[in-house]
Amino acid sequence: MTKAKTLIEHLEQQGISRRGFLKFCALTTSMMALPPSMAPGVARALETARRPSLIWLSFQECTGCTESLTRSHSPTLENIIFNYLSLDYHHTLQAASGEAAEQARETAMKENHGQYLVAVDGSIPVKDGGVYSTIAGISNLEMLQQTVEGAAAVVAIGTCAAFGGLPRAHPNPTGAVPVQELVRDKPVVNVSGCPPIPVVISGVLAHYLTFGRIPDLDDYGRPLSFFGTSIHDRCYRRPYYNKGLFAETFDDEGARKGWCLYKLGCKGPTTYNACATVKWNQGTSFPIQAGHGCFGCSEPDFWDAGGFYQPLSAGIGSVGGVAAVAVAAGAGAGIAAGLAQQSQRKHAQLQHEKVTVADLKESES
Amino acid sequence: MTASADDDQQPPRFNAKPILNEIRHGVDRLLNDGQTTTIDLSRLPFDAEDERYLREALGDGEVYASVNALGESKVQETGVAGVWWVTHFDAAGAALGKYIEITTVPGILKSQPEDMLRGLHMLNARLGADQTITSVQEQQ
Amino acid sequence: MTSTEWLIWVRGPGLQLSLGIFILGMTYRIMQTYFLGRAKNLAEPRGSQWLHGMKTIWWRSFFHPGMTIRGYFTIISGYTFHLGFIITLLFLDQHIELFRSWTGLSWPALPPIVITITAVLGIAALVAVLVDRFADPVRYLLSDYQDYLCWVLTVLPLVTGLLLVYKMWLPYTSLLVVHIISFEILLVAIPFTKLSHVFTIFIARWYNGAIAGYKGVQS
Amino acid sequence: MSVSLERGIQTLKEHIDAPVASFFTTCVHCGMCADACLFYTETKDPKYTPIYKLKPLRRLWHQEYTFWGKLAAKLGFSKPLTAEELKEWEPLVYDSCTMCGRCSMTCPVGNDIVYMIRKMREGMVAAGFAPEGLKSATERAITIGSPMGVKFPALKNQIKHVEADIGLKIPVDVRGAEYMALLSSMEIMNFPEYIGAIAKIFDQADIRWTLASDAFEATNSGIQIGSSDLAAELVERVVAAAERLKVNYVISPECGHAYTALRWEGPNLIGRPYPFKVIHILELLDQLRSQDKLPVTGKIKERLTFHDPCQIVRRGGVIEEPRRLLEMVAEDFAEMEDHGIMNWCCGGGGGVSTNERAATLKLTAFNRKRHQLEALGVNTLVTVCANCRITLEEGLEFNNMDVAVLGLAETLAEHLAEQSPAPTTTQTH
Repeated sequence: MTKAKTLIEHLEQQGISRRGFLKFCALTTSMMALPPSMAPGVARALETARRPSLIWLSFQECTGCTESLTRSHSPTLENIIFNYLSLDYHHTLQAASGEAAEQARETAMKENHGQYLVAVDGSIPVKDGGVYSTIAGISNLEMLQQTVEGAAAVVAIGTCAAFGGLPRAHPNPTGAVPVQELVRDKPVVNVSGCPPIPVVISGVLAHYLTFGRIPDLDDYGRPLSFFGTSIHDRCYRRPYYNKGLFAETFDDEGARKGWCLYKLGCKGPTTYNACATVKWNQGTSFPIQAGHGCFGCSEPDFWDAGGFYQPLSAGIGSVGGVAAVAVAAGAGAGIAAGLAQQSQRKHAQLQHEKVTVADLKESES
Repeated sequence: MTASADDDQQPPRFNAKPILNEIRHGVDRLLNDGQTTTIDLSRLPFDAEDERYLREALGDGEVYASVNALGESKVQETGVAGVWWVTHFDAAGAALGKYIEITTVPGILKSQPEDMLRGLHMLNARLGADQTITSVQEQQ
Repeated sequence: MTSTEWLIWVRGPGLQLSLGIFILGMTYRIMQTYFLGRAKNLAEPRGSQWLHGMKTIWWRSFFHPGMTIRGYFTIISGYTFHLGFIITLLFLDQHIELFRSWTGLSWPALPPIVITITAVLGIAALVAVLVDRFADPVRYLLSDYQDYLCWVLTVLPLVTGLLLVYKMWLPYTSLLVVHIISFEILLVAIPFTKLSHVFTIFIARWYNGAIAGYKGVQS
Repeated sequence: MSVSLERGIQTLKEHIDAPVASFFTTCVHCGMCADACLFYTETKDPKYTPIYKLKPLRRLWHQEYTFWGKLAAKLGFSKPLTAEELKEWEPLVYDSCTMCGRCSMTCPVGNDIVYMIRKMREGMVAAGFAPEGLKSATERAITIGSPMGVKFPALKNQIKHVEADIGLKIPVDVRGAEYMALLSSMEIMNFPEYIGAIAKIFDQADIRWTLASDAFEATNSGIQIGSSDLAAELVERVVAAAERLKVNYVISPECGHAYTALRWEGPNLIGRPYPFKVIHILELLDQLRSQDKLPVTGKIKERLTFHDPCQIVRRGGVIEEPRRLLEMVAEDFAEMEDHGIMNWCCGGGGGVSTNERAATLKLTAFNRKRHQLEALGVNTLVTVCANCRITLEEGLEFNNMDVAVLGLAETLAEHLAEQSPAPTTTQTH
């Protein structure tokens, strides 16, 4: 079987009917979070879409993002997308290992120079010359720079790649940085989440595949179509929030009634992601529906943003020590200043020169 | 999980009703302008409770069809003629997408020219080469 | 800095810093005032300083005989603002969570719609007193930059809080940062401006009552 | 050292204490004190807002006693107090403030404004900014013994007249008397009836009392001008006389600020508690009333009202005594709307009546009392302060109002029921 040049060919080779293609287009449109009326346009674009090469780099990561993708529906739409993309390097998924693996990467880079996509999961340690993570003797930093050089665009998959994630959490011993801090001259799409929703990953890839460019992004470089609204705005428990009905513990009456989880630390209001609509596990549920607040995993620095079970409005860290020091210092300084001023007053009184009738006469005009 | 329905503190379903209203307008557009509408339910905060409400409101219609392309697709006309539930499944039977289509016949049910052509080729091959029919489409 | 980084800062070090300055400044101010001291009164007293001082702290909170329109306006707008501000501050769930994170104490909240009303009333009263500060020749003469500065510092947390609840103007995270910062600036400003009256009013009223009470007069 | 800005500032610093600091810290510039001040209500001029009269003192406090104020002053962001500023404020501090203390009663944050005016005047005197009238009155008080220049021979002369009038001897310099009475020169010159009145009442009640030839003057111009040094000198004279005559009580007369000076400021001015008690004549008369030693006969039929002298009532604490006494002789006693501790000043207290420059303003301020009297529609006004009385009479005359002003003690004396046998005959004069 010759390597399919377009998606249509690829689907035909797999014996998928035109009906199947239309279904695929409808679902892809849905996956890209575009309105259903755009499905015909998507179909037209996909008829002529080229088959891009994808190089997947895994750096300081836990493989959770790949897990998220591979553990999703099977055989899935995502799979079709991935089958269609020529996944030329992914050291977890590819059969080749060692030198052969690295060779595959270099070959893909050469053959598709300027046209291939790079997906990155994991952050990049840059401290001490990037010694904290290497693949085949090449530091992550160097491999990223090499690989990105001839790329058309970079997709940072997962919060580690997008914002630094767990490795970058305080105190960040490896000097981990996200992709966007290292790649300035190529378009970078951040698909954040720990892990990201699989359909969002494939949606972004589908968008590139369909339209040949990256989707519209928010201030954090995330595709607006998935990260445009907060969890809170789309949460089915939002009416309880508006009414001020909150679960106080995980097993109280409010929790059983499905009230808002704000007080249990839900970060929904400050978290932008598609969990509340797309949901997880084939649209079964998402954390809030399962009775647990949102962690805010798709936001920068979510590990350092206070306790997971601390409400958003609570302070981070204790204030007791600060308050005690402030009271002591304030009292000490205040008493000292007050007493000093009192003694100044008394001193002035001792120095006081009596007002006499002569003084009155003197000032008479 | 979702609260029980008899809970008096339960806020009104906030998605099912607007969707029902959208469907009403869609039917009106179809009747007057022949314009079709598709509502993608997977892009809305839409849960089982909403779906139950919507199914109850729309009822079941006369047509039920199952399509086997890239996994199964179920097409079910609702009690409101012209309003269809279209659900796409993958090969393992997991729902991939759920739509409400407001149209006379959902597109997925129509036979596609490309597929017909493939069928024609198959028939040509079976009946011998003496009188091969070449479709107009192919000539173009 | 991203808005999340800002949020972490204002909820963490920012809050600690502003609370620290507030407590330090206020303790300093109260202690300094108290230890400045006053001369012992050698005249034979006719009444108790303590008792009358405490009574004045209480009674000065109400209307007094012979009050004029200015007085009624001041008291009504003053109460509307102060109650609006305090109820909004103390009885919104989110705020109670803040106090709980500080002290471990919590108390029942009021429904968000009630808090919306108190916040709007608070803002309305502030607008009214600002207009009056310009319109009334007495207040206009007395006012200095601090009066206007304090007005801005006081209205900001209320306005940003309302915007936050109704999700207007800025994305939630940025607005939450602005809201918390506005509160922190207010905290820092209290000890060093006339806003310190939140505490020193008790000292001032007590002295007033004590001075008059010594002579047997309930002021 | 002569009077100067430096000396004024130094003096103000001596007087900035914890209450002053707490008051300035707490002021929110609400302006409610304006409505408590008759100089504002009768002129509607915002500069007469009580707290505004303290602006220079507030500046000094801010620059010297607050962290940021000190810093700003050091960095040159706020200019120091100038002599011009104090001079500009002189009329506000003296002409438009009777130290009545009504503002101190209404301030919602509890500022005792008049407490601070009193302190501000200390600095004004030391800086040389006090009204001429007050300065010359104080000079006379110190050098002659009375602000009106009344010397003992003049009093002796009046005593002779009174003695002839009432047929009783007025005791002078009686050692070991229980009470030493003081007078105000205004009483000596304008209302000598007072002397006769108390003589009659005391005689009937068997009170052993005396006047002191070297300390008969109760008024204290030092308090009005705001100089503790001069005020102390005047108080010392009274204390010396009381100690010399070994009396148990010194009676403060029907004079407002004399009571403040003697009763409340005196011990603090001289720096030691008195070996005697100061009692106001009204307190003493009320004691006699409660002991049935003040029998009266007949009542005034006419509707009358009572003018509360600020220093005796609001700033003095003698509130119910004059009312109980007045009820004895008045059939139709009606209170003005704002009375007692919320009364309105006559407009002449705190040295304003001695300050010729303030004469016009004083008459304008009197309108407040005029409205009060007109609202009540009375033709008789009783009061217990000679200075109030003079101010009221001036104001009434200026406004062509037909209202008689009476002193309470003399009114009581007029209604005194003759008791026989009078036990007073045993008293040696």
